[in-house]
Amino acid sequence: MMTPYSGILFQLLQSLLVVLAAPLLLGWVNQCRAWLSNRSGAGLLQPYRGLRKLLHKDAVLAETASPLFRATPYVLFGCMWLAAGVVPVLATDLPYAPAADVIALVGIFALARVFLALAAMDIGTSFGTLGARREMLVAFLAEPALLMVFFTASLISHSTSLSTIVETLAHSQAVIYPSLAFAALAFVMVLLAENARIPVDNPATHLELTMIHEAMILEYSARHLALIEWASSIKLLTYFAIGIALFLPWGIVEGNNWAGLPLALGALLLKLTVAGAGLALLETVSAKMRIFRAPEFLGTAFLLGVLGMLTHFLLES
Amino acid sequence: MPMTLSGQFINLLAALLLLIAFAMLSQRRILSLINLFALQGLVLTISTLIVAYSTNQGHLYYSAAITLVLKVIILPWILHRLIRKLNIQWDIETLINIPTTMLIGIVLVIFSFNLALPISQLAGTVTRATLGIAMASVLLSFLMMITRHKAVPQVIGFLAMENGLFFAATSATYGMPLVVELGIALDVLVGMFILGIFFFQIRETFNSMDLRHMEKLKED
Amino acid sequence: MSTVISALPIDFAGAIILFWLALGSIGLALQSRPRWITLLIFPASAAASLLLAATGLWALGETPDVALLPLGLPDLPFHLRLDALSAFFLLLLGAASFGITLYAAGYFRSMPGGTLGLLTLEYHVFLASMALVLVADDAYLFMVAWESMALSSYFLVTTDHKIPAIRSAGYLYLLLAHVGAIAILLCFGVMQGGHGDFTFAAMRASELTEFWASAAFLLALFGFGAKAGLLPLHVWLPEAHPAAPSPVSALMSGVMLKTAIYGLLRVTFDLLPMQLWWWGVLLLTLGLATAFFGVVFAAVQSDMKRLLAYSSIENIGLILVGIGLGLLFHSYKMGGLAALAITAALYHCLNHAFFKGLLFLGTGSVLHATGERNLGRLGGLMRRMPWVAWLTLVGTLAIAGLPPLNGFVSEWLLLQAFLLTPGLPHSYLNMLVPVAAAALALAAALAAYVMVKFYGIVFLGQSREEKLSEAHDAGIWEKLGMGWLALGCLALGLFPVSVILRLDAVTQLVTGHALGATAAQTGWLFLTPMAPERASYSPLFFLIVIATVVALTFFAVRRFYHGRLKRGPAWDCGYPAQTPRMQDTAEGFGQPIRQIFEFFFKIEREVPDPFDREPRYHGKTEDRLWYWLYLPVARVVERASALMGKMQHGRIHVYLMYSFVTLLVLLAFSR
Amino acid sequence: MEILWLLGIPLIGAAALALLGSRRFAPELNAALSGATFVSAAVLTARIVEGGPLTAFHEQFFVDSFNVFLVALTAFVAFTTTLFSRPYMRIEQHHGKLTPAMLRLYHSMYQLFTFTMLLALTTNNMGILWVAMEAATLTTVLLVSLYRTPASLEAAWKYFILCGVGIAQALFGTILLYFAAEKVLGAGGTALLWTHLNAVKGSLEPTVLSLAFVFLLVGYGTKVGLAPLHNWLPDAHAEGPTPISAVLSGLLLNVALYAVVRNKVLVDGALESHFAGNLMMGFGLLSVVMAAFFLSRQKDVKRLFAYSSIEHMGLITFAFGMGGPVATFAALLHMTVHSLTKSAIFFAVGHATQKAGSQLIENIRGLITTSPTVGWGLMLGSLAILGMPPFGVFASEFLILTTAMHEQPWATPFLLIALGVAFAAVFGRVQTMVFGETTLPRLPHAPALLPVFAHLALVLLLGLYIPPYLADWYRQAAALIG
Repeated sequence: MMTPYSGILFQLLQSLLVVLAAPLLLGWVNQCRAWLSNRSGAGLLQPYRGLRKLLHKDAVLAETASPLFRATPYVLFGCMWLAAGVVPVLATDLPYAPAADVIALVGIFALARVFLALAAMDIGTSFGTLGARREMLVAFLAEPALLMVFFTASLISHSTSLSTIVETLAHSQAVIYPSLAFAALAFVMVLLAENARIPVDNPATHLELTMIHEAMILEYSARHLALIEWASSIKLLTYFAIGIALFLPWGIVEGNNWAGLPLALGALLLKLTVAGAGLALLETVSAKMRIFRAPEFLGTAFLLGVLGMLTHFLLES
Repeated sequence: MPMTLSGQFINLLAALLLLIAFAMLSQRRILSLINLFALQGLVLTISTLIVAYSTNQGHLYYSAAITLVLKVIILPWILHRLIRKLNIQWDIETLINIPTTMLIGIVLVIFSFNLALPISQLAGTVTRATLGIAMASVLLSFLMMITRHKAVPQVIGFLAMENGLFFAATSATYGMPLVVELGIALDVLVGMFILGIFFFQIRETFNSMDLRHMEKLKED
Repeated sequence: MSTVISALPIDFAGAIILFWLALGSIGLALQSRPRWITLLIFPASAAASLLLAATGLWALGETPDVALLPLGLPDLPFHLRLDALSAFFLLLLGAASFGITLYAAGYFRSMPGGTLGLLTLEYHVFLASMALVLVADDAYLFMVAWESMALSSYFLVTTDHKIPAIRSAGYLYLLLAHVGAIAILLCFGVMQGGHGDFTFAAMRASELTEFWASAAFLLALFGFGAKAGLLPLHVWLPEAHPAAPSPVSALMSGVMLKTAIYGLLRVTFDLLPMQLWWWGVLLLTLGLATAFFGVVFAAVQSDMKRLLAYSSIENIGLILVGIGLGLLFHSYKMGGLAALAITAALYHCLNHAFFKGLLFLGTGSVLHATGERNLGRLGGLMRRMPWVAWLTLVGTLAIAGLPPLNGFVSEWLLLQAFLLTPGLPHSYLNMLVPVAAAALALAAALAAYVMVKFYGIVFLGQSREEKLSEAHDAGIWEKLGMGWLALGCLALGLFPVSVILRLDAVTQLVTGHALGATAAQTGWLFLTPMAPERASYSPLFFLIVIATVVALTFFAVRRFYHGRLKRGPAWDCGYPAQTPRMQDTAEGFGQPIRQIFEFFFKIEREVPDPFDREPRYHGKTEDRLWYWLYLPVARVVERASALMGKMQHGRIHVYLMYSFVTLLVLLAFSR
Repeated sequence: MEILWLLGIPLIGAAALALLGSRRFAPELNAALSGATFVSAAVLTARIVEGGPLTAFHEQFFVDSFNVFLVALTAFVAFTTTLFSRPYMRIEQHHGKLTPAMLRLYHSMYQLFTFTMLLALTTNNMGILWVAMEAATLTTVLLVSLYRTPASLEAAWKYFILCGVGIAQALFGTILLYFAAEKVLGAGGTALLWTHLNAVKGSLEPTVLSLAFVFLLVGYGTKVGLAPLHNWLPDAHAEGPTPISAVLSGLLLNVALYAVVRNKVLVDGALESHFAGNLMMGFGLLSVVMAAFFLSRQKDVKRLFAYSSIEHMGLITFAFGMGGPVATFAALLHMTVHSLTKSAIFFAVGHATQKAGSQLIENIRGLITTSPTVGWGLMLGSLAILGMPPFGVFASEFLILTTAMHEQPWATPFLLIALGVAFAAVFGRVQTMVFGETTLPRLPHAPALLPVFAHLALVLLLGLYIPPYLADWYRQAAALIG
C-alpha cells in the first residue's frame, strides 16, 4: 500500500513538523497563561525569538565542565527528535514506528533525563547536584507511573506498539474505557511533572527552594541552552501527542495515505490548541507545591495507573 | 521342679548379697563400708564354690580362689592401708539422705526383678532368681556411687558393682571362660593400684579426698 | 562440526579447567617473582577464558555430550555433561572472566609476592570450580565444585585478613554458603534414585510425589538463594563483595551469583519431574521483594562497592522474577511466554555479568588511584582518569536500563513477558501480574536514580578531597579489560536478535519452547518477541537516528551560527563562595529515598546543633532484617547452648546420674 | 603370625620403654616401635586383602575386612602420633612441664595403649574385647593426669570413674550375651567367640539380647562419647598431653564404636527388628545436636575439638544405626577420615598452644603470620572436619546426609541445624586463631608438621578418589555389618 519513499517522506514531514512547531505550542501555552492572568503576553512567537537570541550568543562554559557537559544538549535534542518520530502524531505505521514501542519511548525519555542529570552534576555546584537529585526523585516515580498508563492502554489493545494501540482505540466499539479514565488522570499528572510545570516545578523562576529543571541547566548558556530549551519544548509537544494518541486518537491517519493528511493536521491543531489552553488553565488555578510533596503527588499518579490496570482486569476482560 | 539344696543355698546367698548391698547403701562409716565389701566378697566366694561343686565346673574353683584372694584379702587390705595413710575414716555425708536412698533402692530392686523375670524363666540353671538379684546389686552400687561425696566410698561402690557382675557371671551362667575371668581380675587389680596412686595424687593436690574440690571443669 | 574436529566441547572445557588449576599452582610456585605472575599467568588464564567462552558458544549449537572422570566415590565416578544450559553459563563465565582477568593482570601489579602467589592459586581454583559446577552431572561432583567455589572465594575475600571487618564478612559469607550447601545437598538427597545413585540422569528418572518435589524445590530455593543473595538470605553479600579485591568482587557479583541461578534452573526445570504453579508465584514475589529491597538499599549507601553489591541483589531479584514468571507460565503450559520470560532472565544474567563486572572494575581503578571507597570523599575523577570514567559511563547507562544499551533489552523483554500475559487461569494471578509489573517498573526507575548518584558523585563534579588531584588513570591491562566488558554491553544492547537466536537452545531445553523464530521474524534489525504489531524494538535503529540527529544539529549550529566558546568560573546563580564541599554527598543524594522508604531502614543519625563550633553529621542506615531475623536466631542458639552448658555441671555425681538414668530408661524402653 | 608381631611389638615395647623411657633416645625408640607395629599391620592387611578373613590361635583372634582396616588405621595414626610427639614432648620438657619419670611413664603407657587397642580390634572373644577396652582406659588414665595439675587430676578421675562404670555395664551386657549363647553353643570357651556367635545369631534368645544390647550400648557408648554419657570426654581431651588427645579422639573412640557395632551385628541377627539401629540412631542424633550446641560455648581450643569429636562420633553412630550398604559404607569411611583429620588437627593445635603458651582461644591469634604451616594446617584441618570438600569428611557426610534424607527424613532438620551451628561455632573460633594481627614470637623448635600434612593429604585423596581395594574393604565390611 505504501512505497517506502513516501513512507520515509511522511515520517520526515511529521518529525519536522513536531520539531519546528514545538516552540509554537510553548508560546501558545504561555500566551494563554498570560491572558488568564490578565496580561497581554509576549506573543506566540516569543520562544523562537528566544532561541534565535541564544544561538547568536557566545557560549560560556565553566572551567570544571567536562566533555559530557558539552555533549548533553545534543544528545537531549537527538533523543527528543527520536521520540517525536516514534509517536504517531499525524499517522501510524510510519517507518520509525517499529523501532520503539511505548516502553522504549519511556526509555528514550529516561536516557535524556539521565544525561541531563549527569550534566548538572558535572560542574559540581550546589544547585546542579540539588537539581539533579530532585529531577531523579521526580523521575523515579513519574517514569513507572507513565509506564502504568501505557500498560493500561496496551492491555486493552494487547500490544505495546503505539501504532497498534492507536488503531485499536480509534475503532473500538466501546468508546469509554473506565481503566483509561484512571490512566488519563495519571497521565496528566505525569505530564505536569515531567515537563516541569506547576504544581511540581515552575519553569519561570530561579527560586532555589522550588526549582528542579532550571537548577539543572543553570550553567548552560547560548547554543547549549537553546538546544535544551528547544528539546524540552519538543518534549512537551510529544507528551501532548502521546496523550492525544492514547485518549483522543480520532483523526490520526492510518498508514501514510496523503489524502488523510489535511484532516489529520486539522484535528491535531484543534486538539493541541485545546490541550495547551487546558494546561495553561491548570497551571494558573493550581499552586506550586513544596518539593517534598512531589513524591506524594506522583505516588498518587502511580497508584492511579496501577488502579487503571486492575480495573481493566476487573471490568474489561 | 523342686529346688535342689544347692539351689536354695545359692538363693540364700543371693539374698544375703542383696542385703549387704543395701547395708552399704545405708552405711556412713568408711571402715565398715570396707568390711561390708570384704563380706560381700566372701559371700561371693562361697556361692561360687557351691555352684562349682553342684555343677562340678572345674574352672569355677579357680575363679572362687581368685575372688577370695582378690576381693576378700587384697583389695580390703589395700583400702585399709589407704584410709589409714590418708586418715579418712571419719563419717561421710551423702548427697541424698539415707531413707530416700533406701526407697529408691527398693524401687530399683523391684525394677530389676521385673526386668530379669522373663530371662530367668528360660534360665536352665538351678539358680534362676539370681540374675535379677545380681542386676539389682549392680544398680544399687551404681546408686551408691552417685550418692557419695568422697572418693573412697565411690570406689568401693565401683568394686561392689564389680562384685555384682561377678555374681551374675558365676551363678547365672556358671562362670565365664577362664581367660576372661583372669582378664577381668587383672583389670580390677590394676585399676585398684591406679586408684591407689590417684588417691595420693588427689590428696597431695587438693589435701582432701572430697570430690567437691573436683568440680572445676565445666561449661559456664 | 564435531565430526570434523575429533574433540568435543566437553574436552575443551575440561582441558581449560585443568589448565586453570595448573596456572594456579604455578602462580603459587612463582611467589618470588610477582612480575612473572602478572605478566604471564594472568594473560594466559585470560586467553583460556576466551577459549572457554568460544567453547560455550560452540556447545550451544551442539547436542549434549558427556564425559566420565575416574575420580570421586567408588560407585560414582565424576560425571561431566555439557548441554545448552551449561554451555550458556560457560559462555557467560568465559566472556566475563576474560575481561576481568585481563584487568587483574594490571591490577595486582603492586601486590607483594607471597600474597599474590596465594591469591593467584585461589583465583584460578575459583574460576575452575565455577566452570566445574556448570559441567557437573552428578550430585557429588556438583557439591564438591560448589563448595570449593565457596571456599576459594572465601579465601579471596579474606585476602586482607588483618582487618576485623573483612574477617567477619568472610565468616558470615562462608557460614551462609555452607548452610545453603547443606540444603542443596539435602535437596539432592530427596531427588536421588535411592541406593546411592547420585547421577543427574537418575534424578531425572526418579518420580516424586508433589510433596517431595516441593520439598526438593524449597530446599534448592533456600540453598541457591543463599548463594544468590535472595531475600532474606542476602546479608552476607553487601559485606563480602566489597571486602574482596575488586576483580574478585567483579567475578563474585558478575559470575558466581549466576552459578546459583544456573543451579536453580537446573534443579527446577531439568531435574525435577514436575513444576507447580505456586513455586512460580513464590519465586516471583521473592524476586520482586529482593529487587526492590536491593535497589532501595543501594540508593542510601555511601560506600561505592557496597552500593554496587546492593545493586547486584536487585539484579538477582530481577532475574528471579523472570524465572518465576517463566515457571508460572510453564506450569500452565504457556510455552511461548515461558520461553520469553526465561529468555529475559538469561539475557539479564549475561548483561549483569558484563555491566556489573565493568562497574566493579571501575571502582577498583578508583580505589587503586585514590585509596578511597567512601563516595563522600570522591568526585571529579572524570578529569583525572578519563578512560575509566568513560568506560564506567557505559556500564552505568547499561545498568540503569537505558536504551540502546544491554540492560534495557532484558528489562524490556521482562516487561513484555508481563504485558503479553493473556488471562492466567487464576484470577488472583491476573491481579498479581500487573502489580508485579508495576513494582518492577518502580525498581527499574530507582536503579536509574542509584546509578546517577553513583556516577555523578564519583566521577563528576569537583574533587571533594585534596589528595584526589594526584589520582592517575588506569594502566593498559585495566583499560583492555574494561574495554572488553564495555564492548560487550554495547554489543548485547545493539544486536538482541542474534543473541536471542543463540539462546534458543537453552530455552528449548528449559521450557521446551524457543523464542528465536518469532523474535527474528522481521529480520535481525527488529526484535519482535511475539508479533511485529504487538511489540518491536530496534536498538540499532535507535542509535543511528540519535547519532545522525546529534551530528546534524552539531554541524547545523556550527554552519548557521558559530562555535565560539568562553571558559569562565561556574555561575551557580551568582553565589560567590563555592567550595566542592557544597556538592551533594552520598547521604545527601540518598536522603529523599531514605525519607520515602523510611520503614525499610533502621536509621540512627546524630544531627549537629546549629550553634556547634565544628558541626559533624553522622548517619547510619542498617538492615532491619538483621535485627528481625539473624540476631534472634543467634540469640536462640546462645540460649540453647547456655541450657546445654548447665548440663555440663562439673560434678561427677551428676554425670553418673545421667548414665544411670539413661540406663534405666533404656531398660524400661527395651521391654 | 602377623598378629603375633602386631601385638607382640607394642607389648615388648611397653616393657622396654618402661626401663629406657627416660633416655634421650626414647622418643625415637617409641617412634621406631610404632613404625614396626605399623609395618606388621600393613603386612597383615595385605594378607587379608588377598587371603580374606583369617582366625588364629584356636580362633581366639579373628581378622576380617571390617577390623583389618581399623587395625591398619590405628597402627598408622599411632605411628604418626609418635612422630608428632617426638618434638612436642621435647618442647614440653623444655618448658619444664615434664620430668624424665613422667616421660618414661608416657612412653611405655603409649605402647601399652596401642597394644590394648590392637588387641580389642583383633580378638575374637567378646570377653577379651571387654578386657582390652577396660585396659585401654586404665592405660590412658595415668596419661591424662600426666601433668599432675589439679585440672588434669580431676579430668583423669572423671575419666576413670565414668568409663569404669560404663565399662562395667558393658561387662554385664557381655555376661548376658554369654548367658544367651551358652544355651545354643554350650558352656565353655567357644560361647563368647564372635565367629561362632555370628554363625548362630539367628537362634539367640531375643529378649536377652535386647537387654544385653542396652547394657553394651550404654557401656561402650560411654567410651564412644555418646551424649549424655560423654561428660568425661572433653575434660580428658583437654587436660591430657596433646598426643594423647589425638589418639583418644582419633583411635580409642573408633575402637569403642567398633565394639558396639560387632555386638549390633549379633543383636540384629537375633532380633529381626530394627531395635538396635533405632537406639543407635537416637543416641547418634542426640550426640550430634548436643555437641553442636556445646561447641558454641567453648573457650579452650582442645575442648572445642573434643566436642567436635563427639559430634562426629554421633554422626557415625547415626549412620551405623541407619544401616544399609550406603550408610554403613559412609560410616566406615567417616571413621577413617575423622580419625585422620582429627588427629591432624590436634597435632596442629598442639603446636599452636605451645606457641601461644595457652589453650585459651582468645590467646591464640594470627597463626598464619607467626607460623604459616601451623596456621594453614589448622585452617585446612578444621575446614576438612567441618565437612568442606574436597576433603574426605565431606564425602562421607554427603553420603550420610543424602541417605538420611532418603531413609530417615525426620532426622534431617536436626542434622541441618546441628551442622550449621557446629560450623558457625568451630569456624568462627578457628578463623580468629588463624587470621588477624598477632604479637606472638616465633618458637625456636621446628614443629613436626609432616604428620599433619600427611594426614590432610590422605583425607584430601579420600575426598577425590577412594582406591578400589579400600572401597572393596568398605563394601565387604558393609556387607558384613549389614
